[in-house]
Amino acid sequence: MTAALAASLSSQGHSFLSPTGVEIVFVLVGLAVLGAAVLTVSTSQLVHAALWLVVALGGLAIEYLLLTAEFIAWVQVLIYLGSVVVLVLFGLMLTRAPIGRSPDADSGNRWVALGLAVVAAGTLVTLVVDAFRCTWMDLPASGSTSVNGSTQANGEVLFRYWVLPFEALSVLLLAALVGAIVLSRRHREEG
Amino acid sequence: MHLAYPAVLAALLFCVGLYGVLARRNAVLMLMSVELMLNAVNLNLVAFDVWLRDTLHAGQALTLFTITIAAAEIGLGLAIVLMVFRTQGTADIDRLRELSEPPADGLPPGPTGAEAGPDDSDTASPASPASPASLTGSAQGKAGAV
Amino acid sequence: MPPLPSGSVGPTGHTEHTGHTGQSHQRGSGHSGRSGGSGGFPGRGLAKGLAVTLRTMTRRSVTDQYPDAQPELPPRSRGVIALLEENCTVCMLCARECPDWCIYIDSHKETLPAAEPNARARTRNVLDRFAIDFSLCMYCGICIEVCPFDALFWSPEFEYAETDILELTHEREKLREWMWTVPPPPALDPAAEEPKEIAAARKAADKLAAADAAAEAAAAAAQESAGTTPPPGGEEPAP
Amino acid sequence: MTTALEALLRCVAVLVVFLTFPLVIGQTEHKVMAHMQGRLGPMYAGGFHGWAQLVADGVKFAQKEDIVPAGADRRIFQLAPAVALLPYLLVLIAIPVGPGGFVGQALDAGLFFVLAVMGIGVLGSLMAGWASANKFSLLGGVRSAAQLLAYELPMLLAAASVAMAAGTVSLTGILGAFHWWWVPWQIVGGFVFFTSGLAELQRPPFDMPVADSEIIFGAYTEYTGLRFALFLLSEYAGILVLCALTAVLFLGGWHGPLSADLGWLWTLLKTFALAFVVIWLRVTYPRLREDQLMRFAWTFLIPLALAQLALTGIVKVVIS
Repeated sequence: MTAALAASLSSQGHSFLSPTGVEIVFVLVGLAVLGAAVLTVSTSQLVHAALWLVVALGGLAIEYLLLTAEFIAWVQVLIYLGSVVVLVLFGLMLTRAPIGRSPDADSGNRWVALGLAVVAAGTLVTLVVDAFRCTWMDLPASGSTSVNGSTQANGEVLFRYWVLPFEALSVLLLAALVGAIVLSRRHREEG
Repeated sequence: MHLAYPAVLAALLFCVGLYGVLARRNAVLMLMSVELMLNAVNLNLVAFDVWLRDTLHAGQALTLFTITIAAAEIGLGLAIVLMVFRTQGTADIDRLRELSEPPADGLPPGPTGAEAGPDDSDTASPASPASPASLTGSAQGKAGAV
Repeated sequence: MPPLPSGSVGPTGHTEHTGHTGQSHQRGSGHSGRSGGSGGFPGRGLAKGLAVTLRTMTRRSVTDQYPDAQPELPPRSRGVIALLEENCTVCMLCARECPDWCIYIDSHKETLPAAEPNARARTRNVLDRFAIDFSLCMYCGICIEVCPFDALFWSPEFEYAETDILELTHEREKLREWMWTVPPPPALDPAAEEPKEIAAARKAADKLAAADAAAEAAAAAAQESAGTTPPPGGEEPAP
Repeated sequence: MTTALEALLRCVAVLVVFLTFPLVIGQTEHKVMAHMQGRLGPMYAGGFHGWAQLVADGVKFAQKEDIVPAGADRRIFQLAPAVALLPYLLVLIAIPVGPGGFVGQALDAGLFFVLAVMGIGVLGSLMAGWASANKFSLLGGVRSAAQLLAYELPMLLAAASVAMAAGTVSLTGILGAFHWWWVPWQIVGGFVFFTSGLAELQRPPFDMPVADSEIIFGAYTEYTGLRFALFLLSEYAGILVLCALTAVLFLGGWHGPLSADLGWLWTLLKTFALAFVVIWLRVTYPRLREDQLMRFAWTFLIPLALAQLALTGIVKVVIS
């Protein structure tokens, strides 16, 4: 299978069998991300799951860097690692996550879920490989300021063409803020 | 770089998240799985943006939006989970059944009602020492009113 | 304690702080940092606190580098209790008054041969052991107060730490050695009244002198009146 | 080859700075704090005014037994100090010291990078607090998480104000665009940034997460020996990073007389002056109560930061 794939691709300029350095790093980090993600959803120690999530999200930030989306990568670190995971850990601690295994982390339908996930993964991967196996993307040389993932490029595009969604997003954030405050306030008055 | 690498990684990551959402019972863990799925989408968006060399950077802009929405989602989600935990004493999705429909044959659900599924009653009653009896009483009352 | 100006400023700064947080607590406003102080611009109390610490930093510190520099102790420091053995009569008052019973005294009686052929032989207490357990002593000084013969003194010596608690029971040799560190009694205040002992002695001397003078005058008068024998009251009674 | 060598050299330089400057700040804290309280501070270690006190402390910490509580989550407990310490090392790489490439690694999104990575440090105290299996530690961890989330916002807003004024998020770019009148213009933002940075570092008077009178030492209660020393080191490295960042963003970094030759000296001078202020505040002010702390962030610092942002925008529009 792999040999046939390689043969079919050898006519192209870029073979899967002679990967570039970026590709090797990407695959290695990708494996780490995937492993961390699997541990996130499978470990029965709640806080460990959150910490594996940190590894997975941090690895994804590295993947973004490899894809020359520098700005996105730092936003990922800032929002996900700095805030979302801290919030999740906060939530886990407030819901009294125990040290050690909690046997009821997984529900009874985990085998169904596993089957579904495997089927979905098989379908998606087949589809994606079939569709994009010959597609090559040129990564711009990193370091130059005009690469497409730089802060400047993102800022210009964001505030020139995407202003309306941006503003809508700010309204959404405000709504979320108000919602969170209301949710926690009402409880305090009751109890 | 071959587009297949990020695309496959994103697909696998999405499926891992999918498994997590379906298989987890703790609400916070479910939220974490949702984050994984969102991140898979983000990775796809970034990769395709780089591939297409979009002059509008739609992919990256959308990724920013997704990240923002994810932050809002986790904030609200955790607020809800915490409130549920405070009122019900658990963050276990399977036990939060107060609003579930009464069984199909129209009988009022009681503690002896096996119609709700054998594993609900035996997970709910012994494993929820924090939830007082009045809670189940109110649940019955609500279900009866419905 | 040397006069420390910061010591006088510090408490005011501190009280202002506490008053200030109390104020913010009353109002329920959280800007405890900013609004506050007693009048003036907002944050005046905060600035004052900063000024106090900065001023203190520029002053010389008051720390004595103790093992290098010996501390200057006040004249009545209660360091350790010294024993002037020669004055001790083994009356046991100190041991009896000691609240925590940390004074150990052993003695035996000794018979002195009669000084005169007709007199009786006298007995006298001889001190065998005088020890103070400083692991028990609480430095109340009652033993020194009650000693009727001035055998116990406060010594300012304080470096007698030991590595074993049992070694803190010091025997009379050690207590006698500490006697050398006892400072002379401090000079009296110029305006103070005379010490009781001196006043009593002076009164006695004055009386004696007066009696002498009276006797002399009487003798002279008697001589003048040709009486040859002195009056029987001429012998001065002891006061 | 030469570029690799140069990169290695820069990394080593950053590492050396990371390992020595926090000690300098720590020793300064010993002495300044002592003198502000009318004491002398350490006088013996090393001979001259106790200059080697922290080295001696390090030796002492290294000799101590490394204890992990029986009920603790071993792996996470042991990992936490590294997680707390490493972000500051990474941040130091991106801080420009002098003009002309006197920086570990000039990043395009330097400001973003610095703020993002600094936010990770709190994961260390969260992990430590949870894994210690101790209620005081857990309370300390939860408190530090709440404090970080509350103070991250004003800090980011204040930094955004500077980025807006300079029109770039690159730290070297911000310094390149700096003019002296930025200092009065951004002074409120600087105050907000510095104050919330102090709160993120859990320095007094914002040290509720380690309030010894209530929760012993917060998340670090169970730590001993070298791991505890790493937490301490991360606190002082945090002071260094915060002061250097404030100097770069709000006080003009290397700008000053003779900045072409002595730019690095100016940066260091400003950094250490700010570090002195950190110590000064610690000595002067009592600890805030937990609710005061939160209210201070949400009702005072954030509006202030927003006002600074508005002011920056207005001035920017007027002068362009």
